[in-house]
Parts: sequence; C-alpha cells; structure tokens
Amino acid sequence: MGQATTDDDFTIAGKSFQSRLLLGTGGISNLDILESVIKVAGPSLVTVAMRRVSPDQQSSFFQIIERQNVPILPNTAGCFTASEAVLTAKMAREALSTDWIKLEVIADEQSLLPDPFELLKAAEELVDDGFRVLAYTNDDPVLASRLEGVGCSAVMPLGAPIGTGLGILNPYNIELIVANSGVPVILDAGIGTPSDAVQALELGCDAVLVATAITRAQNPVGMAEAFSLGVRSGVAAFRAGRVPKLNNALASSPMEGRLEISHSPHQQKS
Amino acid sequence: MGQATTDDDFTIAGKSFQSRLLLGTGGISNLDILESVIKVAGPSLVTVAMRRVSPDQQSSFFQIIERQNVPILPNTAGCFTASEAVLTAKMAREALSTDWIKLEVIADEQSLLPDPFELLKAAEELVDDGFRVLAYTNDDPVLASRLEGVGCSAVMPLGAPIGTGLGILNPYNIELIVANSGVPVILDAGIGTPSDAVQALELGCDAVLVATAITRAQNPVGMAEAFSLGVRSGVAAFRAGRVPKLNNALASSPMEGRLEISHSPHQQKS
Amino acid sequence: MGQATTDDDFTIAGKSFQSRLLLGTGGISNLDILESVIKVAGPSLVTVAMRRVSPDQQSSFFQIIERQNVPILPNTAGCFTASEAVLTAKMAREALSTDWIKLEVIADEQSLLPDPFELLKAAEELVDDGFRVLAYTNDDPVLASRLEGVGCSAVMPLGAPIGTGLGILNPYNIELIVANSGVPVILDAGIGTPSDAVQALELGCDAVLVATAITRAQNPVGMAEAFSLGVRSGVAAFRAGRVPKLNNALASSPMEGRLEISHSPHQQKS
Amino acid sequence: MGQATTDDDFTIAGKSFQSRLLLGTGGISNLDILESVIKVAGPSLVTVAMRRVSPDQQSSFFQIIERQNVPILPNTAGCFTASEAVLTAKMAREALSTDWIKLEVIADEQSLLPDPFELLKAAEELVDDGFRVLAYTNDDPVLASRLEGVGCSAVMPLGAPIGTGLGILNPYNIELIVANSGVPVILDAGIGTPSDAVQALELGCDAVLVATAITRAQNPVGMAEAFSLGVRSGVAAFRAGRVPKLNNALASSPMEGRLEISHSPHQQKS
Amino acid sequence: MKGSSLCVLVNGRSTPFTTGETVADLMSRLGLGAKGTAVAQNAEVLPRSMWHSSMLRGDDVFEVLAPQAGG
Amino acid sequence: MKGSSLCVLVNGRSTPFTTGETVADLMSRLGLGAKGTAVAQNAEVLPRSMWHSSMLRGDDVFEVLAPQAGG
Amino acid sequence: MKGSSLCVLVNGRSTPFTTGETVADLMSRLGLGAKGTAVAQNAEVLPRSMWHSSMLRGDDVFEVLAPQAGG
Amino acid sequence: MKGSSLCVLVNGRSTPFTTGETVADLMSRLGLGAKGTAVAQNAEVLPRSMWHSSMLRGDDVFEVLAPQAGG
Repeated sequence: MGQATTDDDFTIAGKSFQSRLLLGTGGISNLDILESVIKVAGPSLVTVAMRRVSPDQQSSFFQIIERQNVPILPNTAGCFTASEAVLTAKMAREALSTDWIKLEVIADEQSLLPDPFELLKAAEELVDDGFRVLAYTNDDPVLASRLEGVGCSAVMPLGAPIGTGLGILNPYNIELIVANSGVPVILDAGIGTPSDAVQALELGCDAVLVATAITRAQNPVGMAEAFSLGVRSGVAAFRAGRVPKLNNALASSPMEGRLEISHSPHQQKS
Repeated sequence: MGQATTDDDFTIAGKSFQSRLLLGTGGISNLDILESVIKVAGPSLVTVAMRRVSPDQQSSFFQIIERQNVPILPNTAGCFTASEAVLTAKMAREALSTDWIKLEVIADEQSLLPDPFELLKAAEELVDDGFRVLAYTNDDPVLASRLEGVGCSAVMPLGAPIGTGLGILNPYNIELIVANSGVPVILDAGIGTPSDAVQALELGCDAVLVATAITRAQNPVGMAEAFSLGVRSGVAAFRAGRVPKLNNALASSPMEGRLEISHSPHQQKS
Repeated sequence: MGQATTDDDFTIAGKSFQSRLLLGTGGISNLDILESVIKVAGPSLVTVAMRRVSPDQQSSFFQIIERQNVPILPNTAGCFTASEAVLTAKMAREALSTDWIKLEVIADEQSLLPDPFELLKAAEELVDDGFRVLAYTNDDPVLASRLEGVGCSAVMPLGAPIGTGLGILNPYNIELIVANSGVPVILDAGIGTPSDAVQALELGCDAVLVATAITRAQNPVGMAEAFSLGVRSGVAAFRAGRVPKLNNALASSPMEGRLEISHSPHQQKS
Repeated sequence: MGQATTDDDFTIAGKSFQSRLLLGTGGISNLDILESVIKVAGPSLVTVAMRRVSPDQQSSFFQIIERQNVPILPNTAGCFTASEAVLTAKMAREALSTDWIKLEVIADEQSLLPDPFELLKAAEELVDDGFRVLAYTNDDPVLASRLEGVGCSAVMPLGAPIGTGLGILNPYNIELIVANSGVPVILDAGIGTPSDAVQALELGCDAVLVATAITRAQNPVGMAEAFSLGVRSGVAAFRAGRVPKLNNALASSPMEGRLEISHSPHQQKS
Repeated sequence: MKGSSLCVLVNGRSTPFTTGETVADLMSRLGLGAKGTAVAQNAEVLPRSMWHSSMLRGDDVFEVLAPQAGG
Repeated sequence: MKGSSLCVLVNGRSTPFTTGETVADLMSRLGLGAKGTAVAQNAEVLPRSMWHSSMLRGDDVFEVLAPQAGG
Repeated sequence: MKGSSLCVLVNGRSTPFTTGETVADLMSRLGLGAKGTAVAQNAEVLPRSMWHSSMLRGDDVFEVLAPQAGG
Repeated sequence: MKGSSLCVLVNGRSTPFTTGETVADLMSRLGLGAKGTAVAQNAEVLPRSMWHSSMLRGDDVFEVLAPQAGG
C-alpha cells in the first residue's frame, strides 16, 4: 500500500484522515442536496473548483461547504497549462487559506486526460512554493513515480476518463502504482458505482475520490451512503487479506461423512 | 429485482430479512473464530451441512450456531442425486425443526457444479413435501426459471464454481436471471472479495451467500466486517441508481468561468 | 481438446473436415451475397433451417446451397419442445438425405437460450433413431457432458446469446467443457468478430459456427474472408502453444551489452 | 484508423507495406528457428537491438537477417535516457544504413515501461536529425498525440508490459489513440496470442509488433504462421465492419414458418 | 360425406380435396414438392416414395417444409 | 437366527444388537442422539418421537446425521 | 490621460474606473469580494490585505475567483 | 607520454594501443568491424569512412555495436 497506516486512518502530508472517501462537488443539481450528500458521505476532503465570480452567485456554495466542517481541497480543474494551474492554485490558497491543492492539468477538453508534461512542471513549481500537491494523473506507473519524485503528497491516478463511470479500466496499472508508491494513492475519476470504489481499495489504494457517481446518481444522497459504506468495506477487505483465486473448485462443505442411501431388505421384501 | 421490498428488508418465502448477507460456515479453521465471524457478519441465515455424527464431535458446532440466534439454513451439500438430497433435506428438517433447505445437487466432485436434472427433480419433490427450497443453481437463466416454476422460494445462481473466488464470471447471465425472476435471487459461490458481493447487489441480486471468502480469508473476522459493510453498500447503490456508463469524458467541474492568464502591459514594460 | 486430430483436419462422427468454420446462413440480405459468402468462407458445413414452403419461394435458396458442394447441416431452430425438434429433424433427413442434425431446442423467444430438459430428451431420441446429433447448448459443462453421455456427436456451447455478438462471455466454462469433452466442441452463438473465433479455437474448441457476424456485417463477403483466415489462425495458435501470461515484464531485447555513454576527456577539455 | 490506406497496404513515412505484422527477433532460442520464423511470418519489418560486439558473435545473426530481404528496423531497446537512445539510433543508422528507428526509452528495468519525458525528448531530437521515428509508448492518448506532434512517423502503444503476454489491458485507450492519430498506430508489447493481434487490428490499429509471443511459443514457427494469418484476419475484419454488440438475442433463423405439431384425428381414434 | 366437402390442413391452411386424391396429387396441385421438400402427415414423416400411394383423408394435417436460410 | 448374531449398520459401520433393543437404546448405547441429531432408518426419516417405539431389526441401515460447518 | 477614459479588465469584462480607485474600492463597487474570494492582478495573486493599498492602473487585468462546485 | 602506456576503452574494456594506430587498425586488431558494425568515439558516431583517418588518442572511449536479436 502507498503508506503505512494505523487502524482505519491514513495520512496525507502528515495529516491523518479517517474516511477513505474524498468527495467532488461537481455535477450536483441543487445545493440542498449537496449539503445532505456531504453529511451522509462523511468525506475526508471536499474538492471545489475555482471560477470567476459574479455578484449574485458568489456566496451560497461556499457557505454550505464551510458549515460542513470538512477540510476543503481546491482543485485546478480546467487548466491546460502549468502556468494556469499554478496561478489557480495560488488564488485558491489565498481564497481558502489552504496550501493543499488537487493539481489537475488536462490536455484537451474532449478527453479531459492529464497532460503529463504540464502536470509535472506544475507539480514541481507548486511543491517548491510550499504547496501540498495531490496530483491527478493517468494510470501510467512511470508518471506516478515522477510525481512522487518531485515531492507530490499523493498521486491520484484515474480509473477511466472523468465522468465516464467506466470503473477501473486497467487494474494492472493501478496495482503497479500502488506497489511502487511511497505516498498515498487515491483513485480518482472513472468510478461509476460503489463496487468500483471497493475494488480500488482492495487493490491497495488508500482512498478514492468520487464526484459524478454520487452527484449525478438518481438519488445522490442514497448513493453517498452506498459509497460511504463501500469504502469502509474496501479498506477492511484489503486489511483482512482476500482468498486466492483458484482455477479449480474447492468444496466449502466437507466431502466426508455424507450419508449413503441403502434401502433395507425389509422394504425390498414388501 | 427479484422481488419488491420495502426499506432495507427483503423477503424469502414470506419471511423478512434485514441483512443481505447469508453466511456459509464451511472452511473455518476453528470454532471460536466462527463465533466471532457470525457476530460481526450479522447474517440473515447461516448455512450448515448435514454429516454423520460420531460421539465426540456432535455437540460443539451446533451449540455455537444455536446460541447466535441466527436462523439456520441446512444444505444438501455433497449430494449427487435427487434421492440423496431429498433424504438429507428431510433429516435436516427433523434435526433442526426447519422446513427451509438450501438445495444443492452436484454433478461431480471436481467441478462441484449443479446437476440441472437431479436438481429440478429434487426441488419438485421437496416443494411438494412442504419445504421452502432455496436452490443452488448454475447461471443459466432457463434453469433458474424452471426452478421458480416448480415452486422454489429463491434461486441461488453461482458467480463461479464453489471455492474459486473468481467472482462473477458472467454478469450478463446474472442480470438476465434477475430480470426474469419472481423470487429472490441470491448470488452463491464464486465470491472472492467484497467488491464481488457489492457488484452482485448492484446487478439486482437480493442477497449473497459467502463462505470461503470469509472463512478462509487471512483474517476471517475482519473479512466478515468487510462483507457486512459491502452488502449494505451494494443494496444502497442498487436503490440509488447508478450513473450510466459513458464512452466520452464528461467534466465534473464547470468548463465555464475559468481564469484566463493575460499578462499586463505594466509587466511587459518592465 | 475435444478430440485427437491429425494435421489441420478434425473429425465429427467419423467424418473428417478441414475448415474450422461452420457457416450459418440466416440473416443474409440477399442470396447472391450468400453465394459469394460461402465461396469465400469455405466452411466445412452450412446450416439451414426447415420452414414451411409456399410455391414461389421454394427453390432458389436450396439451389444455391446445393451447387456449393458443401455438406448441409439442417437445424431445428425455433423448436421449443423435444417433439417439435424430433419431427423437424426427421423432415430434414427426408428433405436433405442426411442424418446429421444441429439440434436446437430453445426455452423462449426472447433469450433464445437452450432448454436443457427438452434438449437432452430430443438428443436422446434422435441418437436412438440413428441421427448424428450436434447439440446447441448453453455453456454449462454438466449439460455438455450429459449430451455427450446420450451419444451426441458434438456439443455446440454458446459464447453468448444468439445474435448478440457479445463474444465469449465465460471463457472459464468453455475451457472446462473442452477439458472434459470426448467429442468435438464447436463454439456456436455470440461470436461478433473474428477475434472471438480465434479465441474460441485458442481455448481448445475444435471449430466455430458463425452466422450473424458474417451475414449481417457491413460487408459480408469481406467478413467471410476475415473469419476464414481467423479460424486458420486460431487452430494454428492452439497447436503452437501460446506463451504463459506473466505478471511481470520480461525483456525481449537482451539487457546485457548495452552501450554506455562516457564523454571523453578530449571533449570535456574543449 | 490511423491513416488512409488502399487495399491491404498501409504506409509508414511514405513507404508502403503489405503485412500488418512486424516481427521482434528477441527471445528466440536458436538462429535456425529464427530464419524459419521470418520466412513463415512474412513481416513488413524485422526489429533488431544494437549491442556491443565481440569477435566471435558478430556475424551470424546479421547475416541471417540480411538474407531474408526484409527491411530491418533497429530499436533502442534498453536505453534509459534520451541521450543513450539518440546515440544508439545514430549508431544503428551507421551500421544498417537506415534512418528508421524504433525508439524505446524505458524508465526502469523492472517494468520496462516507457519514460514519457525522455521519450519525447529523444523523439524530438531524432526527428530533427532526419530519422523516421516509430515511438514505443504507453497507452496514454495524450503522449501518443505529443509524439505525433513532434513528428514521429508512427506511434507504438503497448497493450501490456513487454513480455507479459497479457494482451490489451485497456482497449478503451487504444481506441482513443486510433481515433485521434494521424500517423499509423502499431500495437507493440503485451500481445500473447493471435486473438490479441486480431483484436488490435479490429480496434483500428494499422499493425502489430510481435516478438515474445512468437519467439517463446512452444512452436515458434507454427505460431509465426498463426500470427501471419491472424493479422490478415484482423485487417479484413476491420474493413468489413463488425456487427454491433446487442444486449438482447436476435434470431438468426426466421421465427416465421415453423412447423406446428397437430396430431390427426385418425391417430387419436386408434 | 361428399368428396367436395372434405378438407385437409396444409401448413396451417385449410384446403379442399377430392376423394381419391393422393399426397402426390396434392403437392402437384399446390405447386409444392420441389427437390428438398419434406412432408409430414399428421406429425409423421411421409417419405416421398409413398406420396403416390397415400390417399388424403379428411382432417389430415400436413406440414410441408424445405430448407431456408437460417442458423 | 439368534439375537446375538444380529447386526445393524450405523453410519456405514456394522453394530451387533440384542433382540428387543429400540432405536432409542441404540442411540443411547452409542453416545449419539444429542440435540440436533436426525436418524434415518432404511432411507426413511425416523422422528425422534418414535425412537422409543421402534425396534431394531437385523440388517437395518441407520444414518445418523447432525449439522456441521459447511456450505 | 483622463481618469474617465481608463479601464481595467475584470474577469474578461472591461470596466472603467476613476483615478485613485483601489482594488478594495473596485471589489466593493462591483459587489464582489465576499469571503472565499481571491484576486489576481496581472497574473499575480493580490492578497486581500493589499486590496486597500493597491491602486488601479489602466489596462490592469483582474481575475476574481471563488470556489464553486467542481471536481 | 609513451605510446606503450596509452589505452583506450573499447566496449568498457581497457585496451593499450600504439601511437599512430587508427580506428581501422584497432578494429582489425580486435577482429571487429564486420559489416553491420558501428563505432562511436567519445559518444559521437564515427562513420566507417573515417576509420582510416582517425587516430586513437589516450582515454578515447569507443562503443562498437552491431545488431542482435531483440525487440
């Protein structure tokens, strides 16, 4: 696993968290629902995007987030270059008084996939500037390792492109990232349903970030509860050590001591 | 889904159950652990096999099971013919004062796969004799439908052969069984890890039966907790309605209102 | 594999065949195309359905099939009971002067899945009546074994329901069927594209039956060629013995003898 | 598809090739077998590694390769940095009188995965120096696009790590690379068996590179033939246009005109 | 009963026939019976060799099948 | 036949018995019959309530089963 | 240059300002600046503590961002 | 420096050489240089056409590569 933990807690940049669920707030249809979702999900961190304000809209979202008493993790969603991401991160720090940043630098608006080059450059700059960088990355084990190398506090590989709900397309790579990582691994993007999140934790990820799968579910609050239970299940499963996969059947009831049917001679006479 | 339910409960043969987890007791290394496993798992039913007794062994297992106050579901594990299964079921009824039976009629000792012909025959006889038959079956939707047709109270399709831990090899068939079933569908056999159980419930199964994956886990009690949380997650997820799988990425942060970097003329002058 | 073979040939009921492709003729949009498809596909057998004739339609299809000089394998498609299938088989024998029959007894018009009970019953009757029965079956290894037990000349498990093109949903079961079968195993139904057919042969199937994937392809004749090449590839691959799957990378170029870059002191001086 | 083609040919850097198979020569146990493998496989290109020579070994391999009259594609296998790769490429150009290079820059000796940063740097330098660069890359669509952007003549994404034989771990990404690529896409690494190669071509790749799966097969020559047929099958399938995957069964025999069994009054009288 | 009132069922359709008509006559009259055709009379196969000697009886049920594209 | 030569089969093992012995006697003598035990006599379930009234007969075949970990 | 002719760009929109106006004045005038708001002036973050002392200059480019649902 | 004390590195191995020796001499002496061989001198490719005119210098580093099975 990405890092040693005690009990159910895990640690990012020296700070301990209990829930293995990070919540993305995008995609919600209404803020009242968001409030309930946060309460039910009980996430360790709640992500927010930084966007231009206009007078009318500026207050309600932030007020709701603030009164949940959940640490806020601003992101740099929508940035295409290192310089955009770095400035966005700095404005987030100023706005929210946090030096934690979920770093997202995407290559294009269609795939929303990370740009490895701009991402690494931004990560390096932000780490140098004192940020705690949680880097949204693709599932390339080499890039994850480079991001750790420049000082990121966590790597956040995708399971599948943002918003697709396709689950973990390449579990092999996620396992490789986990095996080689010295920082927490948080599966981000692609999760469509709680079993995906459970699988991520079973593969050894330290946590998952879920947005769309909760916020756009038919019943977001019910789905928040499902994920909340799911991440607890997944981390417990990882710790308890699953059975090996076997190619041949193995009886779970003893094959010895089964009854034998022998019809008696008395019956046969009749 | 296999049947209409209210809240978290589901109903088999008119009896309501809260937990979506049924526990198989085979494969456990020691009975003290079994006791803890049952407490932590909180299953709706606990399965037992019927085996020949000898004076020394007869008491301890049954006493442990009895004091858990969990309904016991005897099985006919290890029976190869309808007549063996029917007699075993009747002896289980006499021994345990229950007319519920998990009907298992296997074709051979290697694959442990159900024999469709003997299974259906036994199911018919037992239903006629007043039993509540929960039939362990393969993942063939036609056989599941026939079993319901002769009056089984639940169908228990396998995910993969018993004890393999390979998960749900053919989710397509499980979905088809669920779509066509008028009785509860309980995924039985093949589950290796909690994400498999969550997936089963997300596919619409009413419950799962888990034995090996808990009893042979490195830490059976920890794994019991993981499954207990997992089934709660799965049923909540099914009810909350997952997001559709999309082939193309969909931004979870708004693409509008992003900052634009324009260096000022003042800076350019300097 | 289902049966011992020499060279590329395989044998059903004592008759040797060269091509691993059996062609189903349903779904074709026009009979001229069918003629080209058969020429290009070069199948070992061509299946036909038996249907009520009216004066106008009766001749052209049969004439086309006959002049290809490919053995015809009539089927009992659309039969729901053993008695329908048996009568259909007998009429096919009368019409086509062949005692070979692809036995198909389905459970319902939606899933088109085999009915194990009527299927086995029909198989038994037809074998007793001297037919060479090639039985279309689900992917249950137990049913496949029973069909062989009553004297079927080949078993034809499905990869996925007829016409879906979903490929082989449960390769595990197909492998199990192959491992246990003493008669040829012909993968039937579900194949969507040549890689599915290649996979079937790599798993050890003796042949594949393809209808929809060719007849409803955008270019049926081109697809016939693709499948014709594909089955030759698959059987060659099975015989040549694939490499094992490894979890860790293994260099295909030697790691020894690589160059080392040492800049010379001469350059450094300059 | 990566690029427009006519008939069966495809084009890399303006040069037309007929076979969709590129052959890697590593892993072969003996050079006589290699010679037969090349003859049977009929590849468009044969890759070689550049390694330090000693007096005894230097001639035989190269002589065998040369007399096949197949274009040689040297690689930079085993290089960890751009500078190593660039020098290796230049030495290959000098040795083999070709400005074609399969560019491989790996991150570490365990995973053998490409290093995106050194790879892109080397690609840029080599393109500037007049090379035709065929870049071995991971399955990240963004990196593939960058490689094309700096002027690579083809991108060669991996299906799985080198030598694993795990097939195409993430077909989604391969499809995305194909959809966005203006240069040929050649699936490289991970192919274990011909059905993997067929799948790659069905996904729209222009060609595949196979080494281990042939050279380390139980019968390399037989496997070479299997792959040779497989790539022809795959490209034909891609062109012919596969049927869509359907969730519901679709009859391939007409459901109309089936016989109906009505027992006659004459029989019933008797 | 007069011959003119008698009917047989051919592929689900009622067809009148004349007393003394054989199966061969029926097939010929209906334009059926090309090569590759099989006939079942009352759910039993009637070999082509017997068409000439088999008289139609009232309420006989015939199935006349031939191969079509399928499977 | 003398009573001393008579045997029954209990879970596959031959056991001699004395004429007049009941199933209840047998269970008691073998230390079986704890709660949760079921007996089949010649492939028919014998309810516990009938153990006292059921006499052993030569060649009777008994299965004595109880729940064990399984499934 | 007259003050009336001067403009700054705020979130991509041109806004006239009066000479001597501070960033704090601008935020107040536009109804922005609630808690959780950050300002960048010419691509450099301007801490809230400096809003009062920072004078607007012609062609200044301001980005005014705040957290929104996302990610 | 005397010629006898001079060495070059060829594929990682130290090899003495005599003053005045060319790369062509070196290749010939070591039995290398068959068709398909490339030489780099101090990390720069040395075309075969220049082997005859290139004098060895002390501490020169040579890489001599040829194609092998791989990839």
